[in-house]
Amino acid sequence: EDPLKVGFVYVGPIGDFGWSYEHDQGRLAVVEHFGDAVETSYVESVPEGADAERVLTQMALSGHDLIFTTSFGYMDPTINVAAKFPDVKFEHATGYKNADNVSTYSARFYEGRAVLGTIAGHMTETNQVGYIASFPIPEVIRGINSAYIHAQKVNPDVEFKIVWVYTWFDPAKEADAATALIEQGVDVIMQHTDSPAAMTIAEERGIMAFGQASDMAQFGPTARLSSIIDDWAPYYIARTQAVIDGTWESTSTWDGIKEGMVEIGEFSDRVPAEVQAEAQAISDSIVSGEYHAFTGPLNKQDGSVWLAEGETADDGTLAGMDFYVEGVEGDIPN
Amino acid sequence: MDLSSFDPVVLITTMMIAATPILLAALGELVAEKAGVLNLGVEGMMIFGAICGFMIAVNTGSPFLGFVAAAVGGAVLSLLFGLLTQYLLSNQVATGLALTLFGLGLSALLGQSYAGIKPPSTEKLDLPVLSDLPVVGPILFSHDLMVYFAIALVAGVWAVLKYTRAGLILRAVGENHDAAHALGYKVVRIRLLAIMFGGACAGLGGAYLSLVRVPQWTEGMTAGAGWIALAIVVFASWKPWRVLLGAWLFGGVTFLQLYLQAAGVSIPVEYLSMSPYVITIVVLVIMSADKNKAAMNAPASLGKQFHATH
Amino acid sequence: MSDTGEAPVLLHLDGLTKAYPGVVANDSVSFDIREGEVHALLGENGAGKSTLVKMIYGLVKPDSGTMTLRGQRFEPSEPRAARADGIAMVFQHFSLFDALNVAENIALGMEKPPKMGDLAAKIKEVSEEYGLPLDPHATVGNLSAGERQRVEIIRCLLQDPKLLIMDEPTSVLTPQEVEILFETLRQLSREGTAILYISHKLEEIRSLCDEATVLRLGKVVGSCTPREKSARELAEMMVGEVLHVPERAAKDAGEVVLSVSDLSVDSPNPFGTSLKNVSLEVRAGEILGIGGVAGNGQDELLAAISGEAKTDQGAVTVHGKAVGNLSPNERRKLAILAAPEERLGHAAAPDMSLIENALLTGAVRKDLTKSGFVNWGASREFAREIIKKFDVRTPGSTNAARSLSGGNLQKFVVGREVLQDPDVLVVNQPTWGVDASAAASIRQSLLDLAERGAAIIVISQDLDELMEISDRFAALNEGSLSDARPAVGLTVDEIGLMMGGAHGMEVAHSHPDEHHEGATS
Amino acid sequence: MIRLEKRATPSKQWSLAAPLLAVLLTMIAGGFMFAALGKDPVEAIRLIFWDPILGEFADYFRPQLLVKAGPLILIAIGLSLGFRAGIWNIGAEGQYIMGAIFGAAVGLAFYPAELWIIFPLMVIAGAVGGTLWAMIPAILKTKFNTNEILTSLMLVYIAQEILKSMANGLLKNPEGHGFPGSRNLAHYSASSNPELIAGTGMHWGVVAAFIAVIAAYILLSRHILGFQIRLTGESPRAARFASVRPNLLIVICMGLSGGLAGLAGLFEVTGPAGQITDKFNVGYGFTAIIVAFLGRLNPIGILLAGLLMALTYIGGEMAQLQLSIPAAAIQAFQGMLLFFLLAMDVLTNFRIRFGREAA
Ligand SMILES: Nc1ncnc2c1ncn2[C@@H]1O[C@H](COP(=O)(O)OP(=O)(O)OP(=O)(O)O)[C@@H](O)[C@H]1O
Ligand SMILES: Nc1ncnc2c1ncn2[C@@H]1O[C@H](COP(=O)(O)OP(=O)(O)OP(=O)(O)O)[C@@H](O)[C@H]1O
Ligand SMILES: [Mg+2]
Ligand SMILES: [Mg+2]
Repeated sequence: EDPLKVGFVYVGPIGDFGWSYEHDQGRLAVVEHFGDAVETSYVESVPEGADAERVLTQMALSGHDLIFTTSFGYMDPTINVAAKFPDVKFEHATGYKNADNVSTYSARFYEGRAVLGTIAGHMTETNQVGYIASFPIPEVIRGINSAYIHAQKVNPDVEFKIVWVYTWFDPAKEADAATALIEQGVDVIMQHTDSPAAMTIAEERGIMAFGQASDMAQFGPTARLSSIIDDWAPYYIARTQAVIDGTWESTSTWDGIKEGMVEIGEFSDRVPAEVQAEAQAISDSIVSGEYHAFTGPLNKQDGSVWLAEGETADDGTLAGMDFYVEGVEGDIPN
Repeated sequence: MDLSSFDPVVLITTMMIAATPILLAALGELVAEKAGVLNLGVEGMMIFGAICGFMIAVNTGSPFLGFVAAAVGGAVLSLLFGLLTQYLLSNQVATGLALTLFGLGLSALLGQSYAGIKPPSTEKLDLPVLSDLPVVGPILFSHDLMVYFAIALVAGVWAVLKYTRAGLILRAVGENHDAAHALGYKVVRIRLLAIMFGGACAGLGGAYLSLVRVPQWTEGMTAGAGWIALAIVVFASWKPWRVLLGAWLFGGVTFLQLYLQAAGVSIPVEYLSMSPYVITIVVLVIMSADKNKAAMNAPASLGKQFHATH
Repeated sequence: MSDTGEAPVLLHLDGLTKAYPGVVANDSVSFDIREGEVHALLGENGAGKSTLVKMIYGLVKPDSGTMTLRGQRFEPSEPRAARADGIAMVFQHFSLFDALNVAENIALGMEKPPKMGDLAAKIKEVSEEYGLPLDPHATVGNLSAGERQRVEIIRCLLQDPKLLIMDEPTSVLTPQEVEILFETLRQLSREGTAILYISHKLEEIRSLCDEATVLRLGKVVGSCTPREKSARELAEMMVGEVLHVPERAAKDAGEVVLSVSDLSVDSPNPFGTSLKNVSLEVRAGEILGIGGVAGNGQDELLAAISGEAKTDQGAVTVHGKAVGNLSPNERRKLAILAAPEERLGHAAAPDMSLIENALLTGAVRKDLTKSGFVNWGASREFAREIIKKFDVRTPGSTNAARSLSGGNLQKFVVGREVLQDPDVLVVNQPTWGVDASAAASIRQSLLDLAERGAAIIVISQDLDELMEISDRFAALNEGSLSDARPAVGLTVDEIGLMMGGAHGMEVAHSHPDEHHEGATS
Repeated sequence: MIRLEKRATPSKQWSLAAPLLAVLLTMIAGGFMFAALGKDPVEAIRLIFWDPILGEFADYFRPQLLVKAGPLILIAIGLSLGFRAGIWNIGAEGQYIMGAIFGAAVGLAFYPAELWIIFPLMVIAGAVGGTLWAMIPAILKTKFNTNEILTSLMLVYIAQEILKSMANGLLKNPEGHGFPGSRNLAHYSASSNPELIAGTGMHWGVVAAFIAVIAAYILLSRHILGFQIRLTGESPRAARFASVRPNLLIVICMGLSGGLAGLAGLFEVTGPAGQITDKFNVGYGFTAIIVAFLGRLNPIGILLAGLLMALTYIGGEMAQLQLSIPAAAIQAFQGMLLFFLLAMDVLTNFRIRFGREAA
């Protein structure tokens, strides 16, 4: 019997050691898990838009049964091509448009940010946490809010200093951003960009930081407190299995720590045991479903009420989040 | 906004580090352009240097050998450009662009198994008393050696161009290759050497990114630094010390916009991000508005093909 | 001048041959140059003179043949080797670097230059000793053509050459400057330096040289003692046939066609000369000759009349109409045409075909375009007409301009303008670097044009030429134009003074000579 | 020794044979590279050069070649006019972006009106956007003599920042769940650049590219402006003598190249791409520079070079997909192709002689 053909389309090179790299790790896990039963292929550095549509068509034409399109910008091309190949299953990452043969999936990184924010709130001595942000999109804003809420919960005096670098990956710029933040007095840096440059600077300047996208332990042996890692392998294996079993259906998946899509890196020894325990407790309660990272009472930045006591945010609002919560300073660009 | 925390010392030290890769690359390009060669492949040579340096440093454990390898790698790649433009008389603009494309591809290919590795760290100067001095210490005595090397190279290039016979011949070749040829100078050979020097410097600049600044290997990590280096050469009107100034200015402005953000100044970020480019244009305009001066500084044979007819 | 008869042979050339694709530039050339001798090398354009001296200087390797320098086999592999053996050369086309200063330029031409400071002092000393003063720190781009020539010469002199090669050195000098140069050369010759001298100016050769070797089509066709021959005889040796001297009929000047009044233009080029209050008038049927050393505003004057440089509207009038603000094509419409000095790159585009080069200035008057679209057929016809009427030797009208020899391209450029039937024609250096017979035919065509009633300005550095064809003469000096005087009866000294004398050179050697008459005959 | 001798006129035969030879050499050198990567070189070369044109799914890929080549050709044609005149606009990428932004802004301003005039207005706005952006270096050059290579390049980065700002702000889709990116113009018929022949993906941009090729060909070979452009590039002084106004020519050439780049951006954003996003531009403006040179700045050459480039992209994707050849290897392969094409050009203008070298 022919192996199942599974295709992956990446927006960057698999050597970016960030977003596309992690997706490719997921692909490799599929290869390992299924062996000869599947045949995977990928095309890297595919620009969003027309080129993506062509590559997807190419994959569909050449007999792929399941195709993962791993960037938000592939949303419309995926929908377009899927309409032409009803027998091929498509999986689009981070989007919101589904079809009979198009599923969407995304990770609740904000759950991980809640854990890291808790650690940051405890660890900062200057009460200044730096945040290197990439683009003002809901995912990044969610991360900032979640981290802030939880840091502030354990340390009411905490302040976040946010620098928008408008790039996912530009080591020099990220390093400069880290330096600028340190000079403004932050002693913990969180980042939503992919290079380890900030971690390196943190190590050099003797402050603390969290790994992002990969663990980054080797870049900040003393600076690193923990990390937040994307792990697509469980999902990719499950969806491939579903196609093999004939049980695949169009779904919208938004998985978090529980399903293993968001992984919290090991806590470093530098984090005191009781802080580790508290962070672990948050993680556990999120996994068990007892706790939601956005639980009221929460106000928006302008002071208006967002969530009442005990109320939790609905996924729709979270998916399109375009505001800071109360206490975060500065404006979201635009 | 909190200007009380504004610290010029930090600005200067960061600027010096941020400027080093583009400074090295721009200095190399300056020498090539002084010899009359316009090599738009700086970005490609930088990234190739970045991976060569990274591979060797990782495999030998010696950042020094890494930098040597980066220089050699950059020079070898530039030799390709040199052979095409000097012997096969291909168009310099197109060949330079092709070199960038090729360098990006080749480096990514070579670097496939090097992602996510931490290179051996490059030592910093740490002089017992001097490095701890206030203001002067961080600015003058606490960088890694490449920062000093780059500045020394500026001085070296300046002195060689201005005071030595080699420099005089190089300038002569860039000024009027036919006359230089008539006097018996080997125009093509001299240009090849200048191109290779340019390549070596670009390679060093790239390795500074992958070994010191980031430090890590990732595809496309130069992120446009090579283009900035090209702009700085013109900005500096082909003068080594002004290249230093230009690199610092660019590094400074880039850093300043992040610094202001961190300080909570609310200026639209995307306009801040474009400010280095806007400022570069403004300075270019100011520099070039004085027609006579601009014309006299540009090497007269820049970008022209030389073909000895006898 | 020493008696060279018994002087030992310095350089012996034996059977030197050098072929380029399609031409044998030197064919078995043999002759001797003796120590202290001033040896002329004569020949029409393309005869192989430059090729020969490049071989001696190590720039070109002979295909066969040998050279012997003071009894030793001499095979310079590069100019450096030649220089080391005491050979120095002043190039036909300057080999100078505009952006560098005088001392740097000179250092580049020396094997082991002393330190810059010492060199500067030495330059000052030697240049003054020979009456060719130079400021070692001046930027060469800012120097006049005469001064640039001095840089080349001093560069050679500083090396104590045994053999000094000069390839057409005088085309950019005033008569007084020529005289100073000659005195320098004579002094060198007395000191034992041999000089190999190339020039198309036969009177110069007659006054300076002890021996002459004549080349034609790469072969040595004769040698002589130039003083014993007339210029005409020398020319006929070179060409191998009887020379036609242009003829002109006496005629009356007509009404004023072109008038320039109080014209001042800033040069667009940092190394150029600005025009200062230039005024002139040219009548129908008249040729106004404008002399002067290159770089004194000739290009700028031509540009102001052709329309390349805009001026005050009233500064230039033609038939009473102010045209100062019109573009070149608008002026062409009014029959104001020009032929600039630089053939390749100004008057013609090197890599374009002759057809395209015909279109370049002919579009307006020859109706070669219709509502912006080019009529290539008509352009080809025009190109062919020029080629035919002006005897341009080329395989065809589709050949690129750069593939033509200098003289032939010059004929094409002048022909292109003459055939457009101008009322006003300005030509700059119409016969620059062109051999005697081609020059004669170009001059004749200008005379014929004047005959038909055109007003013509001929700008030239060749005084003999100007005396031969112009009705009136004026000189440009540092952007100012002298009053025009009737050409007939002007003496060389008068002309020299109009041209600005010796340009501040002290005349170190002073015995005015009686040679160098006005015209060739 | 080998030595080069300039031909009196470029060789016609070699100008055709040289590119073929270059492609052949690239196949050989590239084959070695693929073999070194452990991939079947014959298979790889076949996938890159053969399959998109004549392989199993060629019906789909042939029109895709045109779609991919369209913007490259359109931009390269504009650039070639400037390059011929010695005007170095290397900022077409920025002009492409600005064309897309201007055009899209007009379309979005009318949303959701359904008027036939909207698309034509967008086309005009796209051309205007690109032209205006190109006017900045043009005017700086004519007024202040500022090097246009650098200003046009810097303006690319500025345009990219503006694009990010637009995608995240002014032009953001209000119904886009907060994600950056505008409404999809292709989904809204008044502003869409439709597929002209069903199933091919070919849109007005492809038509515009062909028109541009023909117009440029006529301009350069028949029109006096084309002659003036060529003349200025070859010999600026002769051009002034021929009554060309250099500053005007700079403005015209920059304007034309900017306008065509803007049009390319507009056709992409309304058609294949559909929307303004922060990653809308993918380097067409830079690749087009190479296309222009590969085509020897000749319209027909550019057409062929654009198609060849498109072939290496599409074929390269095939090779990635079928043989897992990394994208980097494809990029290096393209670099090789360019090197060989540039190197072989020497045969057109020079004759190679074997024999003694002149000193
Ligand atoms: N570098 C070159 N490459 C190819 N051909 C050349 C080159 N230089 C000169 N020629 C050819 O040699 C021939 C003579 O050129 P040259 O300019 O020396 O002419 P010339 O003999 O001096 O003629 P004229 O007397 O008309 O000036 C021309 O046909 C020209 O095409
Ligand atoms: N590099 C070259 N390639 C091809 N042909 C050449 C080259 N140099 C010279 N020639 C040809 O060799 C012949 C001799 O040229 P040469 O320059 O020696 O003439 P010349 O006597 O100095 O002429 P002129 O009086 O014009 O200076 C000419 O026909 C010329 O075209
Ligand atoms: Mg000649
Ligand atoms: Mg000569």
